[in-house]
Amino acid sequence: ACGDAPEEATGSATSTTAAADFTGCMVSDAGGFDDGSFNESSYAGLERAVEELGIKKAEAESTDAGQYNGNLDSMMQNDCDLIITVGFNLADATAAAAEGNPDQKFALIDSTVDPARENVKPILFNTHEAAYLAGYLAAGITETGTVATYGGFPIPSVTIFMDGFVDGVAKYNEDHGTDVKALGWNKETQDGEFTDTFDDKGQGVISTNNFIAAGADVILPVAGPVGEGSLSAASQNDGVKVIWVDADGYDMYPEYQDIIPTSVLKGMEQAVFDVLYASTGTAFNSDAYVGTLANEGIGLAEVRDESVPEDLLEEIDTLKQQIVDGELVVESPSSISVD
Amino acid sequence: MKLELRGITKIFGSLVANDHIDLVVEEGEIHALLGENGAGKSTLMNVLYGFYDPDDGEILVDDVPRTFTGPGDAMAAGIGMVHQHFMLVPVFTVAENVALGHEPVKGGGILDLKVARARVREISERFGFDIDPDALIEDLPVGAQQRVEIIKALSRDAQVLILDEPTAVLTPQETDELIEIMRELRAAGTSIVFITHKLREVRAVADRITVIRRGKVVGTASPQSSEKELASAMVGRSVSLGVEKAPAKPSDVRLQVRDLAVTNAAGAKALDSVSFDVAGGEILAIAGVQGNGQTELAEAILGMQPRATGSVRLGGTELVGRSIRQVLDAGVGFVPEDRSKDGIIASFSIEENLILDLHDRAPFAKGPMIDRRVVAENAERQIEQFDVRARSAQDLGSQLSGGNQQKLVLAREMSRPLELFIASQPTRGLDVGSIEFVHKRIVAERDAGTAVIIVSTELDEVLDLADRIAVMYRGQIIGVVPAGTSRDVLGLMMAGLPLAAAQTEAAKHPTHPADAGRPAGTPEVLS
Amino acid sequence: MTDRQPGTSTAPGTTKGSEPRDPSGTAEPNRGRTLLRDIAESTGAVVTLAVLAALALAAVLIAAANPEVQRTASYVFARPSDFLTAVWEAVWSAYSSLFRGAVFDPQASTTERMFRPLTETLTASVPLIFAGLGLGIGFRSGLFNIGAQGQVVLGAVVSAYVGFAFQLPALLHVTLAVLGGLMAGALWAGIAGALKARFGANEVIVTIMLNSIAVLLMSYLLSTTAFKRPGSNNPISPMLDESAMFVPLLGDSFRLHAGWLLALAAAVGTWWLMERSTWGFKFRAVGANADAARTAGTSVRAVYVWVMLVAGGLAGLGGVSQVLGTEGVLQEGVAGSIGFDAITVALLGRSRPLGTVLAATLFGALRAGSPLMQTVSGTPIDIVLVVQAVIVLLIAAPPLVRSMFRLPAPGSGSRLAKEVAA
Amino acid sequence: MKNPGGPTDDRGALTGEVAPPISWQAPVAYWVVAALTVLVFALGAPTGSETTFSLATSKDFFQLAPLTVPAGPVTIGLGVLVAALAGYATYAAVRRVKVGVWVPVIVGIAFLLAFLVWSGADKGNAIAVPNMLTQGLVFAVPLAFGAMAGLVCERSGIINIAIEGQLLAGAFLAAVVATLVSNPYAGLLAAPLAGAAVAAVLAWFAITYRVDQIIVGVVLNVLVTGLTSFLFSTVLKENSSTLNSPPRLPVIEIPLLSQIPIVGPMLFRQTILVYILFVTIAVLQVMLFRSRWGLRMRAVGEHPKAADTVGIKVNRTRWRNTILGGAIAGLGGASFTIALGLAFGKEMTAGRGFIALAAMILGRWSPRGALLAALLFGLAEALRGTLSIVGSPIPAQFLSMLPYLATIFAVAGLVGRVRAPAAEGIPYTK
Ligand SMILES: Nc1ncnc2c1ncn2[C@@H]1O[C@H](COP(=O)(O)OP(=O)(O)OP(=O)(O)O)[C@@H](O)[C@H]1O
Ligand SMILES: Nc1ncnc2c1ncn2[C@@H]1O[C@H](COP(=O)(O)OP(=O)(O)OP(=O)(O)O)[C@@H](O)[C@H]1O
Ligand SMILES: [Mg+2]
Ligand SMILES: [Mg+2]
Repeated sequence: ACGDAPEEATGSATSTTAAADFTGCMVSDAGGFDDGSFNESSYAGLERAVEELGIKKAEAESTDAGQYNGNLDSMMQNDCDLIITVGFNLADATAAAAEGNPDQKFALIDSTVDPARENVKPILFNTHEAAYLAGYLAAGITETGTVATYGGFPIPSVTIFMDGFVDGVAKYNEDHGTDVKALGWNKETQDGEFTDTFDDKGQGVISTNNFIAAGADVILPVAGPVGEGSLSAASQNDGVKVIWVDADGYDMYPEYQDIIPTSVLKGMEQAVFDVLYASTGTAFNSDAYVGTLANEGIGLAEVRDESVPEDLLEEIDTLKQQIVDGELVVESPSSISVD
Repeated sequence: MKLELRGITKIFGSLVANDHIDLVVEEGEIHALLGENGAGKSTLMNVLYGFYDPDDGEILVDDVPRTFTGPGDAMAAGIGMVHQHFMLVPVFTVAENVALGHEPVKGGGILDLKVARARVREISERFGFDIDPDALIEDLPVGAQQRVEIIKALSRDAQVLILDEPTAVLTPQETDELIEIMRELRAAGTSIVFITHKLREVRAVADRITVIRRGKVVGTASPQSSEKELASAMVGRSVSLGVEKAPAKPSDVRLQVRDLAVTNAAGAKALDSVSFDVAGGEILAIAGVQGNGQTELAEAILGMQPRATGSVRLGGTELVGRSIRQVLDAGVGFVPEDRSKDGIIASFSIEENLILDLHDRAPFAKGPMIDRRVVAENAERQIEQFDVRARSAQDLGSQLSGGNQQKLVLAREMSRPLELFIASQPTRGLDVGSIEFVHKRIVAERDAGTAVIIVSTELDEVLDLADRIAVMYRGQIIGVVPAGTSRDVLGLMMAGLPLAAAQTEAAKHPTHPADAGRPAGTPEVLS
Repeated sequence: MTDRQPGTSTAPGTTKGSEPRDPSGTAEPNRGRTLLRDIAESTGAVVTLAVLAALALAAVLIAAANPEVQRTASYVFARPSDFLTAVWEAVWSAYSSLFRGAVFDPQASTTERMFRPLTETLTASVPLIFAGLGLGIGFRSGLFNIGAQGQVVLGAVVSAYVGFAFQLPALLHVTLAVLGGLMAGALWAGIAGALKARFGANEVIVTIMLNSIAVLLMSYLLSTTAFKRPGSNNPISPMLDESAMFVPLLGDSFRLHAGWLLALAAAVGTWWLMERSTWGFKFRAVGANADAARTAGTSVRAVYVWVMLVAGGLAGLGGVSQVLGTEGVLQEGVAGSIGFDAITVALLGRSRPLGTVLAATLFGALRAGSPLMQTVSGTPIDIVLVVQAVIVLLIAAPPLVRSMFRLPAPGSGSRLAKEVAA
Repeated sequence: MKNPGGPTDDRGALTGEVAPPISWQAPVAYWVVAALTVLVFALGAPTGSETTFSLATSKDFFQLAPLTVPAGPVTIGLGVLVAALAGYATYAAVRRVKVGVWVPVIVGIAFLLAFLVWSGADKGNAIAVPNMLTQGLVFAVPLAFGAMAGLVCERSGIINIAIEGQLLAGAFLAAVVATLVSNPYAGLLAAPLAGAAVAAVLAWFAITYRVDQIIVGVVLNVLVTGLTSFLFSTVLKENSSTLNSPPRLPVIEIPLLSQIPIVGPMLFRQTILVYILFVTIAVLQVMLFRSRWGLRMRAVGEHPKAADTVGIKVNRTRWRNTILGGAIAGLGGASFTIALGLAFGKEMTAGRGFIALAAMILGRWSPRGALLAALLFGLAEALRGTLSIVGSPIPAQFLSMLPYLATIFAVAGLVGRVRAPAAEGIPYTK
C-alpha cells in the first residue's frame, strides 16, 4: 500500500458527446453476470459501450427469480435511458414494467413481450441455424459415427442449440448416406440429457464421460460453465472434440484449443452494443433485433482445426448460403418468430 | 489422604448453592453428608471433584492448597467420584465406560480392550459384582449401572472416594455389599465421603456426619444418634418416619389381571403369565429386585408395551389393546419410574407439566383452546396442596429439584378422580421429608377408594405402604403375601424362593429386625 | 436413569439449555445501576448492537471490494486523505442506498416512491414469514424439516395452476388458489411426516430429497402443455387470472399485497396454535420430550404427521404468496431460495411467530435494499450475501456481541450474589 | 431403564421362549421390488428384444466381449430371483431369523439389472457398465468426503451443516493454489486448510459462543458462497490464467488391480484423491470404533458431562474434531477442481454438501455406511446418465429423480430409525 499519489485531476476526461449523459442499464437473470454464458456476453456488450461510447452504466444482478421485479424497480429509480433485461425469464417482469412506465425504454434478450410494446425492443437470435451448421460439421468429423449434445436445463435458449445440432447431423446423414448418431437430444419428444445445473462443472465431466463411453467423439455442451467439464473430460480421451457455444471457445480456453474445432457463436455482445449505440442517438425502435446467419448476429466460429476437411467446410459454406437465402429453413420449436 | 474444604462458596445465578462450607475428611474415615434435596451436597462434591469452579474458598489436600481446573486434576490428586446421576455413556460397553479417560492402548492409539475388560472383571470379582464387561450400558438395569459407576471409581485407585447417593437404586443386598466394600476401603486407608438419604446406612457405616441445609453447614451429628434425630437435623423440623395409616377397607375387586405377558424387543418374555387382583381402597405393593418385570408390568397396564397379551380388566373394561390415551381415560393414574424421561417435560413450565395428560379436555380445554386461567388456577391449587417448592408456577420443570419434580408428577396424576393409581419407585432419591409427604398422599388416595399399585425396590417403602405384597421374580409373580410379612421372607422371595420355602428358610436363620431386607446367610453389616 | 436431558431430540430453536431466570427478590443495591444494567442486558440492546457491529464489519468488506478504495490504497501513506475519502464514499453510498432501497428514499421523485421501499421490504418478507412459521412449528416439535423449499415449490405450482387454468369469480378464485397451494405444500411435507411415523425415516434426509424432487417435478410440469403458455416453448405458465391474484393493499403503484395481511394473520394463528391450543400443546410436548408426551397419552406418530402437514401447509402458502402476490406466473426459480432462507429466518426468530416475522422483515429489507445498493454503489451482489451472513451470525450470537461490547450477561447476578454472600 | 428399540433387560431373557416380533418392513419392500421387476420391466420389454452391455473400457487389458442378452427372459429371470429372495425374507421373518446383508444387496443389484435390461432393450446403444461404475464413483467422491466430515463433527457433538461451504472453500483454494504453484499437489495441501478455516468459524461460534449450530452452519454456507463468488468475479475472472487454471491431478493406475474386469477401473484407475478417500474411510472406520481418539470423541458426542468427569476436555475435543472434519470436507472440495482439471466456478458444489449430510445419516454416522450411501447415490446418478443416453422412455426430469427416490426408498424401506449422537447440537456447559 505504498506508492505515489497521482496528480490531482484538473479537468475531467469524460467525453463531451451526447452519449455521456446516457445511462445504459442491465438486469441479469438468475445466472448472474458471470455465468460464463448469455448474461456474461450481454454484459460484455454493455461494458464495451461504456468504454467505446462513454455512456454510463448501472446494473443489477439477480440471484433468483423473485428479484426480477425488484431489480427492475431499482433500475427505474436510477434514471436509466435504456434498460436491457437478459433472458426469457425476465419477459413478464419487463412487460409489466414497460406497461407501467411507457416513457422508459427497454430491450429484452431472447424473448418478445406479448403483446408487443412500443417501448420494448426484443433482441433475438436464430441460434438453431448456427447450431445446425455445427451439427453438420460434427457429423462430418466424427470418427466413431456418434456425436452428442447435452444441456444445462431444458429451457428454450438451451434446447434451441440442441434442436439445430441434431437437425444438422440428420442433414449430413441425408446428404452422405451415413448413419451418424446424435445422442443426448430427441427433437420429437423434446427430451434429452441435462445436467440440471449451470454451476456444477463435475456434472459436465460425468455426462461427457458417459457419452464417450457410449462412443461419441464430438460433444456440444450447452450448459454455460458446466461445459468446461466436457473440455476436461475430452482432453483425457484421445480424439474427442468439443464444440463450444455462445462465444469462441478457442479464444477463451487456450489450453484446450486443439480439441475445440469450432464454436456456435451467439453474438449477444455485439447485439447489445448495437442496440445501445442506436439508442444513444434517436434510433431506438421497438422492432425486434434478430441475429441471423445473414447479419452475422450468429454464426460458426472460424474453424482452426487443420484436420477438418476442406470440402466439409465448403459444404457448410453452401448450407449457410442456402439458409441465408431462405432456400433451406431450419426449424426449432424454441425459436421465436417475429413478424 | 486428608482432605479439607475451607469456605467453599458456589453460586448459580442468584442462588447460593454452597455458602462458605468448611469440611474436613480425615484419612481412612467415612464421612457422611446429610441434607434435604437441593441442600447443596452434590454441588459441594462437584466443586471438590474439580467439576465446578468454586466462587470462593479453597481445597487442601494433605494440608496443601490445590486448585483443580477440571476433574482431570482431581483424579490426578487421587480423588474419585461416583456421581448421583450416572456419568456413563449409554451406547458404550461397560469396559469402554470404565476405561474412558485412562484408556489402555496398544500401538497407534488403538484401544486394548482386553486389558480394559480384565480390569472390569478383576474389580467385579474382588467386590462380588456380577457385571459383564461387554454389556452395553443402556441394556443394563439401573442397579447394574450403579455398580458400573462404582467400578469406574474404584478402578482408579482413588485415595478419596466420593459416593453421591450410590445406594438410591441398589437392592438391600447390594447396599449391604457396598457398605462392606466401603469398610474394606476404609481399612485400607481410603477416605470416603458418603451421601445418602437413607439414615440406616449412615448410622451403619459413618464415622462422622455433617449436616447441610440450604447451602450451609448446620452442624455435625454422631453416628449414634437415632434416625429420628438425624432426620430432624436434616429437615429442621421433626419428621415422622413410619407411615401412619388406618387399616385398609378394601371394596370390590377393581383391577383383574389375567395371564398378562410381555415380549420385549429382543424377543424375550419380560413378563410371563402374570395374574392378580387389586381391590378398591387397597394398596398392592409389587416388590422385587429391579429388572424382574415390574417395569414391564406397570407399562403393560398403561398400554405402553406394544407386545402385551392376556387380559387387564379395570372395573369390567378390557385395557389390553387400548391406546395409552384410552387407558388414562378409563381412570388410571400413572407415575413412571424415570420421572425425568417419562414424567415431566423439562422445558415446560410447572403449569404445563401439571396438565400434560389433561390439556385437551375439560376444564382445561374449551374446544381446541386451552383455558389458561383454569390452568393457572389448577397450578396454584396443586402447588399448594403438594407443597411443590418453586418460585412460581411459571418455573420450568428443569428448575425444580428432583423431589419437587416427583411431587409435580404425583400432583398431576392424583388431580383427577382415579379408579387405579400406579406408581413406580415413587420416592426414589427423595429426602426423608419428601418421602413422608409422598407416602401420606398415596395412603390418602387409597382411603379415597382408589385401587393402588406401588412398584418399589425399596423394602422399607413396601412394608410401610402395602396392604398386600406381590413379589416378582424373573417376570413372574412368585407369591402374594400379607402386609405383615417379615423382611427376611420377602428378601428370600425376591431372590426367587417361593413363599413356603422362604418361610422355612427364614425360620432357620432368624435375624435382627434392623438387619432385615437381605437373605439370611449374607454377612451382617448393619450392626 | 442416566443424566440424559429429557427430550434429547435436537430440536433447534427450542429452549435448549435455557438460562435460569433472574429471580425477583435479589438485593436491590442501586436503582440507577440496575436500570442501566437492565438496558444493557436486554435483547433489544444486543440485537441493535449486533446489527451495528455487523454493519461495521460489513463496511470493511464493502470498502475492500470497492475499486476506488483499492486504487487509493496503493498510495495510502502518500496521501491518506484520498483513501479515507474513498472508504467513506464507498461505505456511505452502500449503506445509504441500502436504506433508500429498503426503508425510505428521500431522493425519489414522488412521495409515493419515497415510501415504496418500505412496502417492498414488507412484500419481500411475506413468503419468508409463511415458510419460516412452518419451519418454526417443525423445529419446536422436534422435526428438523429442511424441506420448506420443496413445499414452497409445490404450493406455487398448484396455486398457479388454479390461478391460470380456471375462470372463477374473484373471491372464490383466490380462495381456491390459496387452498390448493396450502394443501399441496401440506401433502408434500406430509410424505416426510408419514414416512417418519411409519418407518422412522429420518426427516432430514427425506426432506432434502423431496426438495430436489419437487424442483424436477415443476420442471417437468412446465414442459407439459397443461402448464406451458400457448404458443411458447418457454417453461413459463400463462399469466394468472387477475381474479386469482392477491389484491394490492396500497393501490397499484405499490406491490404490497393482501398476502402480507394473510402472513401476519398466519403468524397470529401460529402463535395461537402453539401457545394456546391443545394441538400446539401436543406439538410442543412431543418436541420437548417425546417419551413424556407418549406416557401422557399423546400419539407421537400422529403428531409427526400433523406437524408436517401444518408446517408444509404454511410453507405452501409461501409459494402461494409468491405466485399470487408478486409474480403472477409460474416459472422455474419462482421459489428462489425462500425455503432455505426461511430456515435461517425461523432459527433467528427462535422458532417463535413474532421472532419469525421480525427476522423475515430483516431479510426482506436486505432483499429489497440490495438491488439499489448494488446499482448505486456498485457493491457486488455477492458482498450483499456476505453482509447478510455476518448480520445473522452476530444476531444469533448474543454472547459474542456482549463480549465485544463488554456487556453484562443477563441474569448474571453472580457479581451481585457474591456481594450478598460476602 | 426403558429403552425403546433395545432389549430392556438381559436377566429376563433367562425365562420364556424366544419370540422376537416379526418385522415385515423388509419383506414387503422386497415384494414390491419383485412386483415392479416383473410387471414393469419383464412385461414392458418388447418381445424378442435384446440388450447389450459393454464390460470393458478401451484402456482395459482384458477386452471382455460385450454381452448381449434377450431382454424378456432375463428380466423375468431377475424378477423370479427377487421374488425368491422376497419369499426367503418372508420365511425368515416368520421364523424370526435375521437375513444377511447379502439379501438387500442382491435384490438391489437384480432390480438395477432388470431396469437396465428393460431400458436398453432394442436401443442399439450398449450400456457401458465399467463407465457407469466409474462415473458413479466420481459423483460419490465429494459426497463421501463430505459425509466423513459430517460424521467426524457430529460424532463429537457438533452438527456440521456447513459441509457445503467447506467443500466450496476447498474447491476454491485448491484451484487457486494449484494454479499459483503450478502443481496440483499443492492444491491438495491447500484444500483442507480452506475447509478447516470454515470449520474454525463454525467451532468458534458454536463452541465458544454457543450459537445454535444449525444457524451457524446455514449461514456459513451463505458466507462462503458470497466470498468465493465475490473473489471469483472480482479477481479470478480477470486473471484466470494466473489464478484459476489449475493443473489436473494425474490418474495413478495401480498396475494389476486396475485390470480387474469391470470394477478395476472404478477402484484402481483414479487420482490420488480417491485413494486418499479410501484410506481416510478405512482409517476412520477403525479409529472411530477402536481407538482412544474415537472413544473419547464418541463419548463427547454422546454424553459430554460423563466425558468431562473423567478428565476429557469436552470443548477442546470438539474444537479439534470440528476442524479435522472441516479439513476432510475441504479435501473433498478438491475433487471439484484439481481432480478434474477444472477451474473454480461460482457455487460449483451445487448443493452436494447437503446430499453428503443425507449420506452421513443414511450411513448411520459410520464411515463404512456413509461410503455405501454415497455410492448408492453416485450409482443412481450414473444410472440416470446412462439411461438418458441409452434413450429411456422416461422423461429426463423423472430420470433425474432417480437418486433422490432411491435414497428415500433406502431410508424408509431398509434403514428405518437411525439414532444420532445424543448430545449433538447441544452446546456444552457445566
Ligand atoms: N447446574 C446448576 N445450575 C443452577 N443451579 C444449580 C445447578 N446445580 C445445582 N443448582 C442449585 O443448587 C442447589 C443445590 O443442588 P445440589 O444438587 O447440590 O443438591 P443436593 O444437596 O445434591 O440435593 P439432592 O439430595 O436432591 O441430591 C439446587 O437446589 C439448585 O437450585
Ligand atoms: N437450568 C436450571 N436452572 C435452575 N436450576 C437448575 C437448572 N438445572 C438444574 N437445576 C437444579 O440443579 C439441581 C441439581 O440437579 P439434580 O438433577 O442433581 O437435582 P437433585 O435435586 O439432585 O434431584 P434428585 O433428587 O432427583 O437427585 C436441581 O435441584 C435443580 O433444581
Ligand atoms: Mg438428588
Ligand atoms: Mg445431589
